[in-house]
Amino acid sequence: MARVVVDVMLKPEILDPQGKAVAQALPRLGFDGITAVRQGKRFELEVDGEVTEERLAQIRGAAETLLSNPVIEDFTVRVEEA
Amino acid sequence: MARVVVDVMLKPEILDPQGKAVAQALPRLGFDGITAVRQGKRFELEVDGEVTEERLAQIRGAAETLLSNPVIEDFTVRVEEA
Amino acid sequence: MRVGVVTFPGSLDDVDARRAVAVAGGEPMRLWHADEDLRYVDAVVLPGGFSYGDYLRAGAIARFAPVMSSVVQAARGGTPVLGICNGFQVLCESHLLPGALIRNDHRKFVCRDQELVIENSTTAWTGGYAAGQHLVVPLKNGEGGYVADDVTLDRLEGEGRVVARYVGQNPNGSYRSIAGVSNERGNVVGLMPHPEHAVEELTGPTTDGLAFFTSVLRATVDA
Amino acid sequence: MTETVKDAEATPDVEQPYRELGLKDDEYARIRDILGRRPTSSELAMYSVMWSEHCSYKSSKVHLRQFGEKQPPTDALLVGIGENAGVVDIGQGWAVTFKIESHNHPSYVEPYQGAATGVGGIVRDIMSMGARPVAVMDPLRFGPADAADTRRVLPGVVAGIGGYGNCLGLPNIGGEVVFDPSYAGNPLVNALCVGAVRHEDIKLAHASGAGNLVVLFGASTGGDGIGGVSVLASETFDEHGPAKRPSVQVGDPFMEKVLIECCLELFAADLVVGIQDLGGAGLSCATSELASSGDGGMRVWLDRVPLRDATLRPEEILMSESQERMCAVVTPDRLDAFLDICARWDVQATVIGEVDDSRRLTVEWQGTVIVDVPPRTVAHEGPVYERPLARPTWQDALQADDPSSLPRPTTGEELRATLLDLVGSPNLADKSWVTDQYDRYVLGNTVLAQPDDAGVVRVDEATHLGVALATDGNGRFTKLDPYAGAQLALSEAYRNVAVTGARPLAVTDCLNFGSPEDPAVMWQFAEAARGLADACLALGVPVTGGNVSFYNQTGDVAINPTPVVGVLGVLDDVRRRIPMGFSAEGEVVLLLGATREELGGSEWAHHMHGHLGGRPPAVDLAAERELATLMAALPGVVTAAHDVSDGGLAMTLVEMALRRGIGAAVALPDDAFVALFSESAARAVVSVPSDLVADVERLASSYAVPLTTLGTTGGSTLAVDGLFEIPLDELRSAWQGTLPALFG
Ligand SMILES: Nc1ncnc2c1ncn2[C@@H]1O[C@H](COP(=O)(O)OP(=O)(O)O)[C@@H](O)[C@H]1O
Ligand SMILES: [Mg+2]
Repeated sequence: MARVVVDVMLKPEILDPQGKAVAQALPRLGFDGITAVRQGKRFELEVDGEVTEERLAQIRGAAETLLSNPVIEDFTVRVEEA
Repeated sequence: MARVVVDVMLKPEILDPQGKAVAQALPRLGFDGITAVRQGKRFELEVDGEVTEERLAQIRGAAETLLSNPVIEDFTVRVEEA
Repeated sequence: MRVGVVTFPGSLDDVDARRAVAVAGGEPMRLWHADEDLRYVDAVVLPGGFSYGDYLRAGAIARFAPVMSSVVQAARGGTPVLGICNGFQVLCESHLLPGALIRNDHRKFVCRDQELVIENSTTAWTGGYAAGQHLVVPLKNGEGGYVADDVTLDRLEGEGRVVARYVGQNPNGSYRSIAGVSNERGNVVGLMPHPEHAVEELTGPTTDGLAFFTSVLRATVDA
Repeated sequence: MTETVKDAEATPDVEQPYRELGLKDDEYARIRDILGRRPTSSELAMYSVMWSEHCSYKSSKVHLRQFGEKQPPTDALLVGIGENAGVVDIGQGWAVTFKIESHNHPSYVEPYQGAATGVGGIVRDIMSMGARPVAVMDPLRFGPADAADTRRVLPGVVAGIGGYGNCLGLPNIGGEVVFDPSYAGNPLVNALCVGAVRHEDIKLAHASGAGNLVVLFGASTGGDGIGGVSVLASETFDEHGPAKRPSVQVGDPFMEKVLIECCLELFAADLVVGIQDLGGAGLSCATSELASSGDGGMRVWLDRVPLRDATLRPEEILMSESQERMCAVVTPDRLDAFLDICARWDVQATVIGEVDDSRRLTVEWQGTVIVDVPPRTVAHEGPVYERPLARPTWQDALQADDPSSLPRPTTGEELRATLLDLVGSPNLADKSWVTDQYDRYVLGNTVLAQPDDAGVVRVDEATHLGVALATDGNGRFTKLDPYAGAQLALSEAYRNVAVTGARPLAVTDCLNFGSPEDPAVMWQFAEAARGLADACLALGVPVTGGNVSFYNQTGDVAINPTPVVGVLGVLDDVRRRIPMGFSAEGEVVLLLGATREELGGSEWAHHMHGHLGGRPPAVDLAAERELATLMAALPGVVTAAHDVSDGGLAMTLVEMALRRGIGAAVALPDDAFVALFSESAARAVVSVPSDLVADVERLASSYAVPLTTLGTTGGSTLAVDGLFEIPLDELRSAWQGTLPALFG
């Protein structure tokens, strides 16, 4: 069993209302010094058996078609140590 | 400028409808070998200046009170290399 | 009888909640999120909507509004507080009520006329109903799945703090079909469905929701 | 370096990328002519977006003029075509403003955000009239229900409309969901908003009074959607999908909700002289239109515009279509009060310019002048084309191919099976899968919404004054006969409003067509516009505004021409509205109107035979008008009324019975098939307590409306005498099962 993590974030040029809401709330709660916040999605995929290159390529395919929307989002895929 | 990443995931015992939906969709799209999926949130915080221990403690505080709901979620905080 | 209705940025059903209070015979008062002043109200409604867009988690940001510190204090002192939908989410985030509300299990927003059963008719907001009474009121939410750990759920059931339950198909994946819960004292109630949309024959599916508002008027008179 | 007017004067021969920006050679020459020099890059950006088809209506203008020329005599119109939205007097000092717009192409590229920002845009249009938005509607059209791309597009569009509209707190009170192969690769996402305003509070987009300030408020300006709407809307998709995937606008409904409340407080405190929303063409449009409609000129300091992305160039700032922004003209002595209200709502507001009497629009950037133009030439004096028209070569053959030779069900068993099949067909099936994702209760004034014929909202709680709205369109009818098809769309929307007991008052329309450069499409457009204008005159309902969407096609194949028509009516007392469902047993069921054998373009021919040919049902505007007049006399007499349209009488009866689970037994004239499935216009079914039947008969004959007694309500089946009987449960599961099975 291994875990693959896919992080999906809005492209930098795309408006991120969620991150904006958090960024505006932080100073109100007394948390200063944070200049910007982006909010994205994190997927944890449990993989049966070994994470081969082939499997990773498959997961990249899934990240591109299902987990992210390439029109507005970028993603990264990485294997996480158990 | 440094970046701190806060990952927030639903606790394992809480139903994750979004993760479940992804897990069910994957095989339909021909992606096999993934046994479970959890979907959470990823926050990227841009920090002004250096990430001191104090600042990190502050961010942990924000993660605990604002960015996550401890009743249903766990979080991790880490500094990301630029 | 003055019932305060809080408006957060993004509150939507505040107008309806005020109307429901008026239809029930009470005096609705506007409360503003940025004021700590509760204007000597006898009860508080946190209305439905999408406070701060609900972008982070429903209710997560509203919980920190200045008005909420006064609401929490008043609630602890026994003032009746009803959180409807987004208001329920705010109450959970504020830890006035246990548990949390998550994304509907089918991942879609749902708006429908929902059948409920009132399980506890002794709270400040349900005194006008009979235990076991069935109602139909609108339900509309995207994050309405009530969740809590088993210990909490068992305790809620054991203490009679499940105020209302969904009848028939569970509309949002709420654990044990829970539609509403109360605090121990019964003055704070959180409810996912919208009784304020069922107070007029003309605009609601029924008038079954009215008794929530008449109940609290009676409860505060009796108190 | 940013190009200044001086630079442009000094370098007259620089090659400019006007073609890439969509300008034709002669259009570019005209700009040079207007300015007496070549444009700066910022001027070129402004002219190119403002002269695009989307913003300038250059191909449609000559046809749209008819809506004004043939406008019926009316005293209901307070503000007519040309403003952000028309305003209609509904009495008692109240007015309503309503408008429909398309967001077709963006919704194909990114269904959720495309549809969401479509709702956001039309809501801001309504706000810019000074009105409080009170409801939205969403006429939608998709490719075949079972096509893979429809499964991609439809759920996203629906979630986007719900996600944005629900978050704004605007009840969704109606719309349409239509499937047809012609929309594969080019869905139609139209959105309508209606707002209410007191007469004295109506606002206009005029910048007047030299020295007044121009305030930009709402969201920051970003790089998303630059050229989005305007360039996209003029783009044709080929069969491989969008030709390019331009950056998509992401909506922030929370920002818009706060902006609505903020605007309403500004209006209430009387702090704005003029106001304009920012939609397609962003600041280029807002500044040039405000200045052009005002009595002077305007000076803009573009570098004061708050940016989300500091790297944006002035050309981009002028073209950005970032959402959730408004522009107001404010007198200097009211500025502080204006800014205070914005601060209370946490809305960023910045003075970006001032009104002057120069009759020019000048834009400055870091102390230099980068735009210096006569504003009218940008906003109102764009190119106008008389595009060539040609009746398609296939039109005659299409009309000749009528459905008379299609095999028809004859026995009771066959008719029963046909009915069940149609009830579950995607176009006629229950739309709850869609409408359950929309909040129809918020604001507490919704009197009727889905599945009723029209949405009805209460405008004034004290007097029970309210409005009814319906939208309709039929691309198949319009393909068979564009003139008649547009009239049938109007007839149906008008009838849907009338059957609630409301008095139809005014019209908005969204004309969805293929490429205006195709003479066949242009002919369809011209015919439809002429048909609509003629019918509005005949029915006495003026067009108050609308929208044209061209280039709806995949490759060379245009969509079915689809004029979508919205009709607004008034109910002096919404408590007297007539709902659509049978509400009591033992009532008499009557059919109003005449049935002919009219199956061309029908749902039966489409669903059962995949056939499109022949002629659409005959238009009978006099009969529509008489039916509406009769309906207005029926509140308090009939207990239910439902119009007859798609799927014919059969579908009307099924919907009336399923609404509250009260069945009916009816007897039909000789040709039961025609009686059940013909789609003749100007018809409705009503249900009447038996002691009031004579009243209805008397009224019907006085208005010359044909009346047929069909049977009585009651029981748990729909029974057609001597032919078949279907349990309501069976009808219900056929009706409800289809969309969930397709979309989950
Ligand atoms: N996309 C939609 N959004 C909101 N309501 C819709 C939508 N599609 C259909 N409806 C509603 O469902 C009902 C049935 O639609 P339809 O059969 O098209 O009505 P009609 O034939 O009377 O025009 C109507 O109340 C209509 O407003
Ligand atoms: Mg209808």
